[in-house]
Amino acid sequence: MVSRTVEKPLASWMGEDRIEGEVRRTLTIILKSGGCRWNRCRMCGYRFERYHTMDKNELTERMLSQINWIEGNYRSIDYDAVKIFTSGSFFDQDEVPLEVRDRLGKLIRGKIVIAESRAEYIVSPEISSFLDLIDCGDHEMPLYVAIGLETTDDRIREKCIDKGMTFGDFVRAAKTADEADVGVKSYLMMKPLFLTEKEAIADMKTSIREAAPYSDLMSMNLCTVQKRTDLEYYWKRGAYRPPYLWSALDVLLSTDENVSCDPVGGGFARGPHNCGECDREIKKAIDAYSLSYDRSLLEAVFDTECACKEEWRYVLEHEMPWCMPLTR
Amino acid sequence: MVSRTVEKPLASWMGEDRIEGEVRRTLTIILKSGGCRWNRCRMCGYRFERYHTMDKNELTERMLSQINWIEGNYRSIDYDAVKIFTSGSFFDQDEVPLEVRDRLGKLIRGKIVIAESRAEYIVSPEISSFLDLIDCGDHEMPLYVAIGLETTDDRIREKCIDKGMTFGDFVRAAKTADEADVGVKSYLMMKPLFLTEKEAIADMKTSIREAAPYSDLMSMNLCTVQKRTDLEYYWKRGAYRPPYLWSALDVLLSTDENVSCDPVGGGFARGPHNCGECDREIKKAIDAYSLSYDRSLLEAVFDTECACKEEWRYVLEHEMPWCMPLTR
Amino acid sequence: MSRFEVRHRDGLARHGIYTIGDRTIETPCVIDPIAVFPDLASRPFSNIPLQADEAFVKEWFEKSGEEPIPVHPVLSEGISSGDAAIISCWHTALTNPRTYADWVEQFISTLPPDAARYAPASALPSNAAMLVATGFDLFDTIAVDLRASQGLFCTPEGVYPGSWIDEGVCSCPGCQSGELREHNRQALVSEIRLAAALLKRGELRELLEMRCRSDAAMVAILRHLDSRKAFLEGNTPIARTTPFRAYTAESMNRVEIDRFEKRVMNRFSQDRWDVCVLLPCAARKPYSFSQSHKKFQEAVAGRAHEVIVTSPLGVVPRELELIYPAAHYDVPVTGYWDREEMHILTGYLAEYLRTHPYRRVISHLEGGASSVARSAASEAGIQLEESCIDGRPTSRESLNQLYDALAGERKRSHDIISGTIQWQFGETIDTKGMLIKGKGPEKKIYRGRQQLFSFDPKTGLLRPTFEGWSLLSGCYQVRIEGFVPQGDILAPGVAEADPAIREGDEVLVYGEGVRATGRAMMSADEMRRSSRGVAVKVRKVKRS
Amino acid sequence: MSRFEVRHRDGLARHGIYTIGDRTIETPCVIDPIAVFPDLASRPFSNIPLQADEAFVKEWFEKSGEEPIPVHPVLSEGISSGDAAIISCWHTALTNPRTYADWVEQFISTLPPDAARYAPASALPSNAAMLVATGFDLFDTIAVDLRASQGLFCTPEGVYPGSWIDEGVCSCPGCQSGELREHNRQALVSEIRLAAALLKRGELRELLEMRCRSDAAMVAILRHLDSRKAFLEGNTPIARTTPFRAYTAESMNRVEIDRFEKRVMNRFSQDRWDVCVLLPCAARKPYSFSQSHKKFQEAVAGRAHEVIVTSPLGVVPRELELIYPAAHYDVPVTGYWDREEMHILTGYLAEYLRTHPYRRVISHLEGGASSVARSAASEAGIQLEESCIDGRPTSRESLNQLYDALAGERKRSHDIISGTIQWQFGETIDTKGMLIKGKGPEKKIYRGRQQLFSFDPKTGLLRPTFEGWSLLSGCYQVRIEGFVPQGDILAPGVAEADPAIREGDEVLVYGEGVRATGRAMMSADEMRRSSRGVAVKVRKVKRS
Repeated sequence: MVSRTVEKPLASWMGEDRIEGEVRRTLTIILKSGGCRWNRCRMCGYRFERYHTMDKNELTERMLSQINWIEGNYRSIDYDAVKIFTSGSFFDQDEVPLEVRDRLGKLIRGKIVIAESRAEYIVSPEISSFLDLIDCGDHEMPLYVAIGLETTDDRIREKCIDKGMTFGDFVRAAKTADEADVGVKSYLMMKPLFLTEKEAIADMKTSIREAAPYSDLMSMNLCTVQKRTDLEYYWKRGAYRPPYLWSALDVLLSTDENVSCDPVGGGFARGPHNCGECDREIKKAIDAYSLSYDRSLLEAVFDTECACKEEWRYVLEHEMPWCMPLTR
Repeated sequence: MVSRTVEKPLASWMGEDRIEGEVRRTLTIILKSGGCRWNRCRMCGYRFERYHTMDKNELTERMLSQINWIEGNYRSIDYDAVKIFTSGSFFDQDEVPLEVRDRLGKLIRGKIVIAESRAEYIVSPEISSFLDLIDCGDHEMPLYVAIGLETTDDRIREKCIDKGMTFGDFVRAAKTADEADVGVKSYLMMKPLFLTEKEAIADMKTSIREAAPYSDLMSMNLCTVQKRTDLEYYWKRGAYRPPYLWSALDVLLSTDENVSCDPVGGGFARGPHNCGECDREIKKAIDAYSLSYDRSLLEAVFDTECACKEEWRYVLEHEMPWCMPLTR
Repeated sequence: MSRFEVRHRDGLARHGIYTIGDRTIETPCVIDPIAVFPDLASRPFSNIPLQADEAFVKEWFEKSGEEPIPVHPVLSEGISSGDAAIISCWHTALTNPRTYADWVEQFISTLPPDAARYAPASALPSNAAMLVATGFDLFDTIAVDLRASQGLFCTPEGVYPGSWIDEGVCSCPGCQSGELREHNRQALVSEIRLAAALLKRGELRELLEMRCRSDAAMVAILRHLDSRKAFLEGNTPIARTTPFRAYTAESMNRVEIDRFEKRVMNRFSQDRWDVCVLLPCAARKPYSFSQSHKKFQEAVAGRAHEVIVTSPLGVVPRELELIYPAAHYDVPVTGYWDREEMHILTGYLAEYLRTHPYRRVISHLEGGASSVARSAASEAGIQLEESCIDGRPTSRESLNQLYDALAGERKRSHDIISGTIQWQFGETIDTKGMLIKGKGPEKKIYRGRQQLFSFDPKTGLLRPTFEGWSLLSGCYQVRIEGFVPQGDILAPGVAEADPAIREGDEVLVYGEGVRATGRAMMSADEMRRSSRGVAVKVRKVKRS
Repeated sequence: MSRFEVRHRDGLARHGIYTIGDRTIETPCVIDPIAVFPDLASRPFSNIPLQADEAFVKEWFEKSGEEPIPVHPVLSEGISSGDAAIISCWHTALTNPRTYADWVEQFISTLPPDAARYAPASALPSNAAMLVATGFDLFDTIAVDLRASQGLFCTPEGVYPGSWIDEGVCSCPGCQSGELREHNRQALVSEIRLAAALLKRGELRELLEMRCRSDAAMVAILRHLDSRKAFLEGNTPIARTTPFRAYTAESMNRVEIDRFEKRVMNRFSQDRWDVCVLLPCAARKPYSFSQSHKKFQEAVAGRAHEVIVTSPLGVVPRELELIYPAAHYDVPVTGYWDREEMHILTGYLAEYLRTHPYRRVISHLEGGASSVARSAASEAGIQLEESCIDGRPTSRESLNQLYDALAGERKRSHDIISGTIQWQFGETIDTKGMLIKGKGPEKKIYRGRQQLFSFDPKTGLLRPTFEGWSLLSGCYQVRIEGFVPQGDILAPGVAEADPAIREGDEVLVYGEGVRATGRAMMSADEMRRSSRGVAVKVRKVKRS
């Protein structure tokens, strides 16, 4: 056995999220795990942040060590909710050994928990037993499974993301969760590879509409370019551009659904960006909107003219699958 | 003494000239002489065709040998008139020893003789004695002295030609000739160095008008670029352009005087030329005019449009002393 | 269904007529893509980046039955003659010079030559010459309109702030009315017309060597392309009638030079000459019309093979001085030969001396050319004599030295007929009894009363008569099948063509019971792969 | 009487305001010469060719009391500040590159800098950039009108048949109405405006390197001028804020490069470093912002002096990587270094190694740069170590090799303050205790609480405070006389100026009871010879 070094999660931080109509103090944890079993999504850079070729015992040991670190570093009273990411599926026991899941469940019992998983691991005994572990009756909906639906368009999901999942798979998983009194958080992906800006916007609008019936929470990720991904390969060669922040505003303003959005990397070349002049203000507005769902915050920045808005309008109208991306 | 090689004149040929209203068969002789004593004219390339550093005896010997050659090569009955050039002054004894002059005079006795000389050598005993030598009473005017007046403008003659002579000198010489019953042939030079095309034309028109009263015959030379001259130095560097043939036509058509003109080198880069398309026809017309003084010959070609006539008109209007020559 | 017929070529560039429906478009040209190709409006979710790998392309590439037909670097089949091929997202190719060159070679080698090529969203006034020069025919205003939306002002020199519309740097209708988009479009259209006008004159390369300076990537593209000699050689006319302006460092790498020298090395032989004199070039072309060469020829007096050492061409034997580009090139002269230049020229001369052994080699050179000769002689292991003793090849002293150096050598004359035939056709024929007649530009070659060849005064190449062709052993021939030519030979009529044939080559056409002389209007490869256009411009037809 | 004030300079080129009577002309500009200078209509028989010798000129040259005042290569006195000098027949200068360069040097060195220069009958769209770049201010339409009379169509690329007016290559009002003369004039005016716009950006050189390709003589003029380093150096700004695009072979010869390297050789010293590592350049500037240089710096870990070997600059010590043009240049990258390039760079590096002795020199280079280092080391008689073992300087293996090679060497840091001061002012000061503060682009240098300098983020040069100036021993100073500056220092107020001062240099102004810091707007030579224009843009004034 290797030496018992202290293991830390890949990342963890305190933040705020709007859940069930209230802004909650949230602990976000990104666990280093055995890794996503699918592991093929074109934009996913977490593929490399996993334990490699390790037996189950050792994996368990290391992940428990991460849980210990969390216990030692965050006080339970400081947060109301926990978001768990594993760069894969929290409910895949090959990725997160049962012992680890249970240990974490016990630690965060009484909190609202949002746990990320691919749809195929949302099966009844797994989620129910975890729900039981954490539920102490304080919350109407103590557990949410967070599923990366990305889009409701199977063709886009397959070509542009290579997700290995259909909308049907998602619907089935959502029903499973619903039947187990577990909430569903859907993650949508704004502008994966191979879409024009306009196609990406249309896809998000449709996806929000179609996913809403199966979702208790919805969040839209704005695509960012992570290292060593297919996406980065294309981006470096000028064949991909992250979405405009104007587009994100457009999508969020187009629906009555409450869709949260954290514009990670906003304003940087690898993240969603406009021209660099207006990015900061828009990012701030989206952040604020995600805690309040106050549309006027978005409207205010959307109505502010910036030189680049003309460019964005041009791109919307003239970028075609055969001539894209028009900008960088 | 050097060996008695047979000496030939620099050149000699049979041709036709209009003299005293008739077309005469003319023998032209260019003698190699002691050389022009002035020897500074900027366009003169004959400066190098002379006997160098030779004593008078030898010069006499050689020149007599040339006269012999002429005697042996042309039959007296084949020509009516003789034009003598020495690249200098036939009446300068340093250049053409008296013995040579006398010998030639005897040979061509009875012909009309035109002999080239700078004005300062047109002095009474010299020309009278030569006249006596050749005159056998057949002709009203058996002898003409041909003087390179070039222009009647002293300033132009000095700056542009460096002739070392004034119009006054010419007038004096012409009077001397007149008093000796010797005719005067004036040579004018169309477009020496440093004149715009327009200035050159104006200069010729004035010169014809002003020289006519002192001239029995007038001839206009169109400037050509001879080797190893000042003129060639400037021409090679783009600072000189020979006159347009259009300009020659313009001058000849502008006067009622009968001015002969032999467009030597016409149509070549070093000679008077237009664009290359129309040169041949104009040269032919000028040649024919010089034998007939039939203005309609000139008018016909002057009225023929050629693409380059527009260029010529532009040059006339816009070439200035501070931006010339505009063309090559 | 559409049609495309190429009318003029200049390297990879072409001018042609593209016909679709009742539209006739003279290329190269800016089109409104949706108007010309309505199907382009309805190809949703069809993006395949140029950079995608084969597996992805195989899985996701969508064929189209409508024009324009999409192609991809890993999938350029499926295009027929007359189609318009759309090279999607070509604008993303411009930033990677090496792959740009790869892809251009790929597309031009595999697409039917008589398919039009549409580069969407790519053309700017500053890169249009490059796009045209690399074989594209159809363009759009997307890139310039985008710049207008970004407030940018496009010129052939680059992209500048939109405020330039008020600087008076342009007087197009857009600038007059202050409309940026209109200016940008106008600038693009004008530039493409300029490229078209120059390609028709055979001067597109010269434009390219200017225009590529707006972008380091374009300079690199030019250099990468120039290194693909075999590819370019097949697509470059054998001769042009216009000057060959070698005014930049990149001019040294033009394939015309490489081809000229390769033929000097591999095709040309020095006949029975065993004494060689290396002479400097002259500004005047052909060299022998210059004052200096008249002096050299007087001093040599036919007692040595005259070989000119020159930049950028390298080695020009006297027999070949009329041939393109030897009689056509022009270079800036400062007296300085740079080291890259000297290295390339040394390579040519050393190779020449290796492939053309002489008993004596005399260098009558100075300066850079003299250094080149010394290095080349040493590379080739040859003893070099030198006759230019004062650094001035035309000085009396040097000319005397040259004259004396050749004392006792036998007089001969340069066999320009044999040399030209070797260079042009790669064959050696017996020229005994042949005479060159005619003093003007139209020289003809006779044996007895029979005319065998005439010189094309503009290119220096020979035009064989049928009798001339009979002296050559079957090279540069085009076989036609199934018809008797009434006029020019069209590409579909060509059954077979000597692969050596390039645009501009003299060729002999033969078919059942008929022969014809003429000039190739396209390369053998293009004849083989084209279904439209004139393949051979026929001069004379003979039924047999 | 007229007035001329230069507003912007770019090398020999200027943008200025010429005022005569009630006319105000922004130069460079096309004028109607007779309208602006009526006296020109009445100077009969006054032609003196440019090529005339001194004796002739002395005898026949006619002075003029009216503008423009004629000048001649052998007689360029007699011009006062504010005059317009007419360089008669300048159009005949364009065909002889060497004398063109001679005369340009002659005129620019002798005419008052604040006299306008009129080049009559010379300007075409294709040579206007060259005329502007060689210091001419006033032009006319004579040459283009002449071309129109000849039926020729002028463009910036050359002169073409008049039929091009129908080819759509231009959309100016002249082309729209089919008037050739109007087109030619418009094309000229546009080109001059373009040259003016680019000279204001400091990008005229890049235009020139494109435009000279229309004529072999212009290429030769550029090369001849580039060889006159001392003349050009005095007339070239010390820095620009725009990119330095080295996209042609001629870029290698730009005087900015020569000056940068001369200062590296003669002014810069490597401090106490005795181990040197030669590193490759990076596309990103400054180099240390690039991924590769981050890796190099990690491997070197402060144990060697980092010196970058790059084309076209040659040698860039790490301390100077921010200075123009080190942080500004861009080149086409193909991986091929040509032999002329390598020769020039080898010369620079060998000279550097001779003037900057190290105990160890380690080459962490590959390809052309590596060859340069080997040749330079051998020229300088230096033992070269090599740490790039696999041809990839950023490979793990090579970086490890480099890391290991420096085992045991002492850590130091690069003294960017001292290096920059040496390069900029040619002096070495004690920088002990100085600290660079500020993370953004506006870095400042303090000693204790006292600010001594700030970096100009756009040029990499230092701006001294009064305290900073007090550390320098009197260099780069401008003495004024007879007044107390209220704003900027005008040229007539300058009594004395350090001859080393170039446009853009930081200078200390001093006079009776007053000192000021500022930036030179013209060279010392121009300050001395000018009567108009801002000599120093003042930043701070201090009465004492």
